[in-house]
Amino acid sequence: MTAGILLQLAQTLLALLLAPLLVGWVNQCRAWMLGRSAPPLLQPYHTLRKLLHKDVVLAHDATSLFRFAPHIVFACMALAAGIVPTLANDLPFSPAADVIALVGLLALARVFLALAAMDVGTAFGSLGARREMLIAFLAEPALLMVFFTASLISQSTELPHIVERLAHQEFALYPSMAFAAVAFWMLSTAENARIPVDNPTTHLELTMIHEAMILEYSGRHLALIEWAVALKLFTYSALGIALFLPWGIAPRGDWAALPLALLVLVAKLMLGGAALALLETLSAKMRLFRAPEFLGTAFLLAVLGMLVHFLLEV
Amino acid sequence: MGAGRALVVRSQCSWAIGWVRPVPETAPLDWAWGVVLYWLALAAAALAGRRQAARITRWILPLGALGGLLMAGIGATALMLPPSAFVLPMGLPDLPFHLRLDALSGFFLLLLGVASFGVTLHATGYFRALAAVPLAELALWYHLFLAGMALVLLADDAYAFMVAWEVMALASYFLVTSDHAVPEIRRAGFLYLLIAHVGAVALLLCFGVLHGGESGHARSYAFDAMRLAETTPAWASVAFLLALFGFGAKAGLVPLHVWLPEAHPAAPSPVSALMSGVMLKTAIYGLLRVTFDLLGVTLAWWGVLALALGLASALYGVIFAAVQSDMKRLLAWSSIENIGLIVAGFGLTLIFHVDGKPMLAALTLTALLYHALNHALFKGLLFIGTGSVLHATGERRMGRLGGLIRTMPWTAWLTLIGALAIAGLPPLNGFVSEWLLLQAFLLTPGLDRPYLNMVIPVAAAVVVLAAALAAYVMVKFYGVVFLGRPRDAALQQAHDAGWPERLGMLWLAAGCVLLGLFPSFVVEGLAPVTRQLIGLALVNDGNPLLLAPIAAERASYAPLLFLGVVVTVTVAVFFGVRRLFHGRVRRAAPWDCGYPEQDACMQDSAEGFGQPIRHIFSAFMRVERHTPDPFDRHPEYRGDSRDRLWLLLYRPVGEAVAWLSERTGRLQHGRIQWYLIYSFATLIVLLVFVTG
Amino acid sequence: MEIYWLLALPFAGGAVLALWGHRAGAPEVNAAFSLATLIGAAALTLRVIAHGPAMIGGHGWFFIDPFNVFLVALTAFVAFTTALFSRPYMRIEADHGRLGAGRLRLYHASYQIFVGTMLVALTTNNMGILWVAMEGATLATVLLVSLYRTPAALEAAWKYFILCGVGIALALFGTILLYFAAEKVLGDGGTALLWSHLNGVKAQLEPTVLQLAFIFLLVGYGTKVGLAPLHNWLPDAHAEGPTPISAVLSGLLLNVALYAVMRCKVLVDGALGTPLAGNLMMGFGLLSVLLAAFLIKRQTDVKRLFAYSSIEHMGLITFAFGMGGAVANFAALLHMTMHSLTKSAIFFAVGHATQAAGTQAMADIRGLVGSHPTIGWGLMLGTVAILGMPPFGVFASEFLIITTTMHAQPWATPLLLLALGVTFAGVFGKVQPMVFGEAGLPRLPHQPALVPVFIHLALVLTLGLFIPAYLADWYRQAATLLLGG
Amino acid sequence: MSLTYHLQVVNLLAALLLLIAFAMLSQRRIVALITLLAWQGVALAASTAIVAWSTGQHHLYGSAALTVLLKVIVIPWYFFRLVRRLEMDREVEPMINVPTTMLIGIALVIFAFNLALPIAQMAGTVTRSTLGIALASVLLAFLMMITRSKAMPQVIGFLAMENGLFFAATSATYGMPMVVELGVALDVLVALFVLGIFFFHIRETFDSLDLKHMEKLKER
Repeated sequence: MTAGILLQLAQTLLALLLAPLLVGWVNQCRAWMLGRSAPPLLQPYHTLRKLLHKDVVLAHDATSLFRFAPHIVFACMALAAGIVPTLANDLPFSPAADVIALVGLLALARVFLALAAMDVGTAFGSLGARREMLIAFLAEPALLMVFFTASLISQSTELPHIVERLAHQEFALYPSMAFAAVAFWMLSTAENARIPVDNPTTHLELTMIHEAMILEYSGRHLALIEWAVALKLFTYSALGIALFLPWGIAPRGDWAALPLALLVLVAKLMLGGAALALLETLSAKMRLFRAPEFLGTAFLLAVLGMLVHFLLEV
Repeated sequence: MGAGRALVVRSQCSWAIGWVRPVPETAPLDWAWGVVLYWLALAAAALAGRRQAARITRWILPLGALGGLLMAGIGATALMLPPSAFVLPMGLPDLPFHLRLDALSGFFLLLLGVASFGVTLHATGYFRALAAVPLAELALWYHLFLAGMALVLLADDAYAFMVAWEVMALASYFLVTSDHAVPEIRRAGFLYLLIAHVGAVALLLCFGVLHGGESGHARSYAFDAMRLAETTPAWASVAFLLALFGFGAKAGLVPLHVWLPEAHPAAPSPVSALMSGVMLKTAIYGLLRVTFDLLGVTLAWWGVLALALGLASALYGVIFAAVQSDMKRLLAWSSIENIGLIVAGFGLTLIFHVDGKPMLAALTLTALLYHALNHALFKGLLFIGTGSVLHATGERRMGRLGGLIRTMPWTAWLTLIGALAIAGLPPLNGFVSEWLLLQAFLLTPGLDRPYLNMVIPVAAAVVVLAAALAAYVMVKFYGVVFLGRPRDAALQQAHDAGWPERLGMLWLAAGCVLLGLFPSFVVEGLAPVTRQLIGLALVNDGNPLLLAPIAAERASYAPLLFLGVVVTVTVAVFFGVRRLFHGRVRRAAPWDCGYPEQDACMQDSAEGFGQPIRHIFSAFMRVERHTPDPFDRHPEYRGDSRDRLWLLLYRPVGEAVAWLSERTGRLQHGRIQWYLIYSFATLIVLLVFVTG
Repeated sequence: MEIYWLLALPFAGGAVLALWGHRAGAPEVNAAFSLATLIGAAALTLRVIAHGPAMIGGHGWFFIDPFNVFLVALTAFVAFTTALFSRPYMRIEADHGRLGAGRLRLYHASYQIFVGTMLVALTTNNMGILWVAMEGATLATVLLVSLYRTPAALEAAWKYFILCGVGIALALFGTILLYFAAEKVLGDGGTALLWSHLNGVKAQLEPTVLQLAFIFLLVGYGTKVGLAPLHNWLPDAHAEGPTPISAVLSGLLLNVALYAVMRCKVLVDGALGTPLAGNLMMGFGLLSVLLAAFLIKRQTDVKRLFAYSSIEHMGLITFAFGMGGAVANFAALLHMTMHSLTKSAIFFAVGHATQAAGTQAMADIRGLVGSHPTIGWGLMLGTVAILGMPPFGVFASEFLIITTTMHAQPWATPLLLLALGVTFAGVFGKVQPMVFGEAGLPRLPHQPALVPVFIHLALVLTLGLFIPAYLADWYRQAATLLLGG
Repeated sequence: MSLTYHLQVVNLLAALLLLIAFAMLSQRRIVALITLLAWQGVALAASTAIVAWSTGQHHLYGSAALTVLLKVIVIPWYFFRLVRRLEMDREVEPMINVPTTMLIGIALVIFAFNLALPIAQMAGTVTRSTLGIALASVLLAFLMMITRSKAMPQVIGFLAMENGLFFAATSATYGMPMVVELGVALDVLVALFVLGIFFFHIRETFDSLDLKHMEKLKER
């Protein structure tokens, strides 16, 4: 048990530490592909440190809700990252929240961020909040459909058990998961404010979604949010890995497999990041009202995946 | 009551639960009936003390609240005990009032008690502003309303049920129209009462079909007789459809929902809270009672129908909630959504039940009961929260509010809990019931009906969509009303709610949190109800802190652990950062990309926030825009989203009736000769008819 | 011999009031006589409860059984409360200058006589006398309907007179046919028209004659019941006459006419042994309910509105009687009681409301609860009651009627419910704005008499929740009696 | 076999009654209508008396006398007076298409006879076919009331109806019990009285007895 808890903490810490690195890696890949000179790999860490050192500049009528929100968001993301199996498969925290609760958890973070964005009462803040919630209510069902496909296959909504089933029991190819994978990719770009739905590096307020929400943040608050964003990207990547290429995650109590699992994880993350960057460079950001269609497609793909499961795999 | 005790009817009731236990001497039923009488007495007292406003707010309403608390206790105990029943020497000669209190009624009594306690506490503060006479009338109808709802839950024969049902409708109608100087409110009240009455007629028919014993004899309208009567599937279906119509009309099920967004905003906020939180649930109670208790048979397609209607209501309600610009109207529409979710759960329960999957049926039933309770709490909380806002600002249009979190922190923070809960966010109660419901949806592959297997998980997607939209709605509601900068200078003077109102909100908010954190206990508590209706109860394996309805490795949720981690990390980060770095804070004007002189009007208005939804779901609604032209002195944008169903379903009926009455009116054109011809013709026709 | 007191008192009262004229206190005398009548009726009622049905008078000219004794009690009671109500009402009318002294004399005198004729009609055992009394009731009220002497009032009274006169003439023909059939069995002379005798030998009566007779009787008395399509006099008479008269017309006279029809129905059923009479009554009842429901929607005059509601309820009762059967008859009798109590209460409230507004146009009656709370609530609760909302007693009877219909005549259920729904929408949608809304009506010169309103409503409410055992037995006996038992 | 004579006479009178009914149906002038009403009364009284004499139903003499008093003397006199007082003498009212009315009337008579036939078969009284005639005259009077557009003729039609009923009562059933007869007579009397008052009111309100003024109350 204690070992389990240690492992749990280790994984969470790993997530916390790796997350900015992942962002850095993605940015670097993008820069390469765009033929620009890449920022250093550790740039995100520098940014965080800088922000943490800076003073917080609060708007006059920002309330305590505004000040608490970043911490809550960060905590939610930490927990989310904690309950997704990255290295090993037995996570004492994971009973706290199955995939549905995980979706709830992400929603909780999102709602707090949106509320905080509306708190100061600026035009862009509420604009960002509105758009964020718009994306969210379209992405959430799709995400859940993906999870449902997985849990219909594995007869469980517990991530460890899903991984258990997919990775370590009899090997089978699930066509349904292919659909799910595409859907998951689409919606995770949306959820993580990546191109084509949103542009993390934009400076044009009217096109912002995520950035518009956090315009008023500065100093450590901004740092926490940035970190949380990185964590979110990491969590989604980990989720993708756990659902679609779970091989290599160490099974219960198999300590020897851990180092290998770590290597495999890093490799997968690098691949995933590169792929993300590639797709981002290949596609252009779409108009906001194309986003619903985009996510609708994702949703349909997920549902299709489920139906395929019923047709071919039951 | 003593008279009632004389004829206690017991044994034939205990069959409903699998086992027979000796009944303690004063059954909770006596107490429940006592509370009903107590509420009636309070109503009379309010009428008597018509002239002293102070007496009513200081004594009668708090006493009423106390009754609510008592009722909650009674309901809780009734959950444990086997059913008890007695017959009152009232009602029709052949059909005296039968009262019965079993687990099902017990649970809903609990719901009624818990919600009404908090709401009534709030009302004591909320009604202070009123003048004496309307206050007395309000108090009168208010307690009649409470008594009526309680009696609906206790009634055990068709006549008593109908009487209680209509008393409830009537009292709530008078509460809705209490501010009847406003024409819209009168219209709302009329629409409400009309639909309620039509629904009641349907229920009457339903009971008429369900009658047991020899046909037409009044005695056979006691529920016990109905339980014993066997109905053919065809008639049972008729009865079920009638019940679905009747109770659906009360619950605001699409397409019978039109009265709800009109009536709830019209009523005083505590009343809206009761109507939305409790009265709608009496309809759910009725559905469960008729379907699982009175009807002998159940058919699968009923479940499918209920599921479809429920999902439709859920989606329809939440979409319209998202485009509202009046905060109480928004909450009303969200009630339609929640009722939709509950009814969807009901349909799923039916499907499982018919399919012989009692375990899953129990799970779904638990989920829907849980959600009913949750909705009573958070919707009550939100409504009284808006009540306090209304109290402080006199404004219902969200476009005129904003930034209230600064001037009325109590209301704001307590309402935040309600908003998060109704948005279905962990670790609050709204999430638990939706979680259970989704689990149930995920288990449908167990069914041996290929179509349902495929369709129902997709239906789950609709549930999720509704839940996600609910989050959208709540962000809109909370953000526009409480956050941001006040859109109106007058809001700076808004005072926070008084203590009674705060207590009321605290009570309900606490309920939201506790029900969210200790789900396993709630599930245990609901066991008797599911056992009564399904014959099986949900067993929660694993430790009480972990909610694992089916099996721990199948699905589990531990809100305490969840909350623990989140809180620890939050606190740790909060202090950690301060320790490692610093806690300096500077205040400045909002940055907002350096755009100069932005004022409060540039924040998203309610319409603005709803715009994407209106854009996406424009098919459902007819939008009436009022856009300013360049030369407007006071340019203003208004976007009104009208309900298409109204135009499609209700207006034609009205026109048909008008046409018919116009036709019949022509018969009577004042010429006495014609009248004589009528009688003459009648005579001749009859003579021919008889002799020929 | 309460019966003689009972019958003598109103006529005596009529004479006294005719002499008393417009001296001060005429209303009080009127009320006093009504009270005395009520006491007489109560005594009679107690006697019947004690000793059961009774044949009274030489050759049993009067016959008291549960069926008519409860109507007697009801009639005397409502007559009394109406007299109470008409006290301030008529004073206010006089103040408004709508009525002169002479008219008040006429009003009071013929009010008593009207009550008297109704009591005779109820208690007599002789079908001929029954006819005479019905005609007398018409004649007594014709001049009351035209009391205001406005063109509209005259027109209404004229229609009332002619249509009911013709109707009643047809009823006479029916009576003659009845006698024609009866004298073959009972031999000619006095006894051949005595209901009790006829009831004894009804099986031997000649069917072909009896069914002819019933047609005439039904069309004749049915005109006074206000069954569609013979109802056309009813709304006019109710709307144009003084409100107390509207109250007694729809509260009592319609009941009495229906009573006459039922007496005939019993005989005819016995003679024919076919459900003919019942079917005819169901047809008329259903037609009236539907027609009234759809006409209600287009009313602009408040008293007309409730006149149509009376037609609707009479149709409902007729339908229930037509269905027959113990429960249906029970329900119909109960509904008779409830309707006359509720409807008269409503007319009391309406009367004062129209006086306050100075018009009967519903568009001009606004916000009663604001300006006259008691009137407003009286009207609102009365309306709610008459629309069959629990816990008021009207619901009790409608519950029984509808549930019985579902089993006895399922085909009729949707029609009935449609009518009830349309009526609900029509009536309530029109009453609500009268009762609610901005207050703005002037005060009344005299304290309005609302005790009657609330007595009636309280009774209706109580009966909705609790029907005393003896009353129930009473109804049951009457019901079985109507079954021909 | 004297009965046959009486029978024939009664039948003759019955036929006369029917004839008068038809005459009324076609008559335009009010004065003439009143005269016809009076003659109808005469015929009625005569038949009643004959039935009384032939069957020894003595109380029928009373009703015969009553008839003479009321329907031959009082009512016509009263109506003539009214006509004079209200100057309706010369008023010639528009009649709706006499021939059609007559045709309808004939149809009614046939209908009435057929209706009364089965009953006449079993009639134990001397007067068999009279019931049909009575019914016919009632229906004809009804028809007349329908076709007239003035108050006075309508009332006359009403009284003609009463006559028909009375004839039915006397000839078909040897009269109702005396009490009833008295009651009926009383009612008729009161009705007349009421009518008188009415006519004056109507007259002074609408200054004519034309019913077309009285079509205001309707569903609009």
